This record gives sequence, C-alpha cells and structure tokens, in this order.
Amino acid sequence: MKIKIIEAELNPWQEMEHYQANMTTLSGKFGATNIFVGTMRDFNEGDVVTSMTLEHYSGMTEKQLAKIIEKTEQQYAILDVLLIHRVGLLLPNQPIVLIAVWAVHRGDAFDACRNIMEALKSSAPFWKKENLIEGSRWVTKNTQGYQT
Amino acid sequence: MKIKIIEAELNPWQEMEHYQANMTTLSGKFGATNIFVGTMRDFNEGDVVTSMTLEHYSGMTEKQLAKIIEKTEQQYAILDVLLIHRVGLLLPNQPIVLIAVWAVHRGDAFDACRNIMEALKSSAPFWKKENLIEGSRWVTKNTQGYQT
Amino acid sequence: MSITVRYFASLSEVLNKSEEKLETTTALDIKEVWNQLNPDKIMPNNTLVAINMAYVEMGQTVQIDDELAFFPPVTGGAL
Amino acid sequence: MSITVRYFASLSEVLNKSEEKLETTTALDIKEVWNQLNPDKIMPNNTLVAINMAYVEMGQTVQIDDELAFFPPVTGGAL
Repeated sequence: MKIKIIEAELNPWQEMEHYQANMTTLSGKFGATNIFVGTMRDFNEGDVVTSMTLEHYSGMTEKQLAKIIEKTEQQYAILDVLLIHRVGLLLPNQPIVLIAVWAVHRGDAFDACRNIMEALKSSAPFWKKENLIEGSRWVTKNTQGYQT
Repeated sequence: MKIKIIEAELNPWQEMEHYQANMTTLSGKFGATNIFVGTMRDFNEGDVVTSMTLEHYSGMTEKQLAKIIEKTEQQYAILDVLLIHRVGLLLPNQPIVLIAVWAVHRGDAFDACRNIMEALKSSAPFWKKENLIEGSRWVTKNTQGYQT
Repeated sequence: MSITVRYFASLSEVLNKSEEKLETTTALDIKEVWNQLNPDKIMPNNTLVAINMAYVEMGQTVQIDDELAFFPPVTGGAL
Repeated sequence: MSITVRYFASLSEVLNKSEEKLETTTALDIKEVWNQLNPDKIMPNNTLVAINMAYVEMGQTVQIDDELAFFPPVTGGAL
C-alpha cells in the first residue's frame, strides 16, 4: 500500500507502470485492477476555470487516507492500493488524483476503489480553490458520486 | 470510442497514455476516468494455471462489444470509451482486458465501466481454455462481479 | 445455395469441426440445421446461437446465405 | 504550556490567520479555545474539527500540547 501527496505533475500511467513493475510478490495473484483518475476540468458550475489551487492539511491528510484504506481493506478482499493526490497549483486537463486497487476478483476491485474515492471526498482534508477569469472562489459543494 | 482485439501483449498504461494524448477535443472536459484491467492469474479453482488460450468469434466480437458500448452510452453520461481485449496465448500476470471510460462525473465513469465489463463477460464471444500442469480445460463458470 | 455453420470452443472440440456448409434451397429453423448436420448429437442445453454475428433465440429461422454459429456460454474478461 | 491552533482554506482566509498558540495551564473544550482566540467571530456551522490530526466531535476536550485544527468541509478528489 502506498500513499503519495505530490506537488509535481501527476502522470497516472507512468505511476501505474512503475508501481506494478515492483509488485513482484503479487505477480499472477491478482485478476482485477480498478483505477480511478480524477482530472481537472476547465469548467465548473457554468464558469470557465483557468487554474486551481489545492490546499491540504499536511500530516493529517496522510493519516486520514491511511485510515480510509485500512477500513476498506477490512471491508473488501483486496490485495494492494496505490493512492496519489496532487496539491498546489493545477491546470485544466491535469490529473488530480489516482486511486488503484488490486484484487483477486473484479467485484472487490470496483467496490473498494469507489469506496476509497467517496471516503476521500468526504473526509480527506483537501480544499480546492478555483481561479476564474475574474477572481477566485473556494469550492464548497462536494458532488455526490452516485448522481448521473 | 475504440475497440481493439489484439494477439500481441497488452500494456494498459501505454495504451492509456497514447489514447488520452490523442483525445484533444475532450481536453479539460472530463473530470473522471474509470479503468478496469483484468489480468491472468496463475491459479483458478485450486489449480495452477500455466497459460491460457483465448478463442473468440472474430467479427461478432467487435459487433457485440460495439453494441454493449452503445447501450452503455445511452444509459450513462459518458464521453469516451476504450476497450482492448487480448486473444490467443496468454501467460500469468499478463493483462487480458482493458476498459476505460471517460465522463464529466465520477458516478457515470464507475457505473459505465462496470456495466461494460459485466456485459462483456456475459455476452461477448470469448472462450478461455486453461492449460494446467497436466492437460487443459475450458473455463465454464463465469464468476459474478458482485461476489466478494 | 447454402447456410454457413460455425462451431466454437468446447463445442467445436466435441464435434471435431469448426465450420461447414449446409446446402439448402429453403430457409430452415435452427434445430433443423443442427439435426441435419449432427444427426447423432444432442445440442447441449446451454448452447448459444448467433445468426450473422448477432444473438438469436432458438426459434429463429435461418435464411439462405446466413452465417449460423453455435457456441457454449462465453467466458471472456477477467475472472 | 499551550495548545496549537490551526485554520485552513476559506476559514483561514476569513480569520486572516493560519496558526496560533493559546497559552493555557488546563485542558479546555473546543468552543472555549475558539472563543478565547476569536471572541468577535461566530464559528461557522459546518466547521470541522481535528485534534492531533484526527477528526473529533465539537464536545471533545483539548489537552495541553494538542494540535487543534478548524476547517471548512473538505473538497478533494475529482468533481
């Protein structure tokens, strides 16, 4: 299990390739990987968003994410988790978060990945500030993952 | 939307990087990507599996996968889908299938990806034959994605 | 004038053939095609059938020049 | 002897501070800490509170040397 909070740009595919190449003890043991990548959009609530600043509570973030993953591991039969979240200044089309879950069966991989993502949104101490064409605003509404 | 049936080894991360680099019209428009990768295990139903042969009905496979994706697009607000499935001889730890779904919201990405995977398993004309230490056997039981 | 008939996976192994043609001047129903080509074999209960690469029910009629396929339940994707 | 108090995101902007210390020789409850440090500000209804980087309920007692944090609802991940 690995949790990383990074300021540098996030390339989810390179991270996946690298992490999985080092998962040698699980080679041949997992049948399912579910991955979620959240990416910065250039619009929100009808406005153009030019960039975003992601603040976090360094220290608590890592503790809270570890708690979320441990709880998820108790709930689902999963083998490994990789979670990377960016902080600092983000530009549109840049990935914000990567969550990857490895399991023997696909049901656990899907459920656990979604579960981690929902728990992250509701309890990990990150705050987004959107920079608009004029001015900036804190994001206050946390959309539900189950809406369409 | 892209569907590929390949005999060569599948590197999901390179495929994702390459496909997304060419999704220029969607740049900044998607906020969520959910990806499923199915990987060959070295065990099944208590036996060591040394390799696997994946047969398919060339022509019908592509048609059936396109139908599945079109139906999913009608059901969920998704922006793009990439689906790659291997056929031929596979070795343990090699990826079998990649399904990636891009959407504005994460709920749609998760639901649609899972939906495509379940529909693929129940209706796309692929058949697995497992090669064991002694002899080989056709896989007949299709596990449910919702089991734990 | 004929119908092309294909068999896949375990069904192809059991029957020891993967493709054949049935000469016919009229449309036939699926079971007739099977019985003419496999007179001594009972079609397995869980056999799936496609005509021209689309799933059909067993009661469907097969037209001349159609491609008819018989196969066992599919097992693609990940376990 | 003191309690470290931290504020994040919009709350930090509104209060125009991100960290301060409250000198105290006794444990205090969370609302007392807020009121001593922000006597003229009402704590927003949706404020979240953590002690030593773990969420706590508003009724919790803050011990000497604890790190107490106030922050608005979190908004990480993807939209």
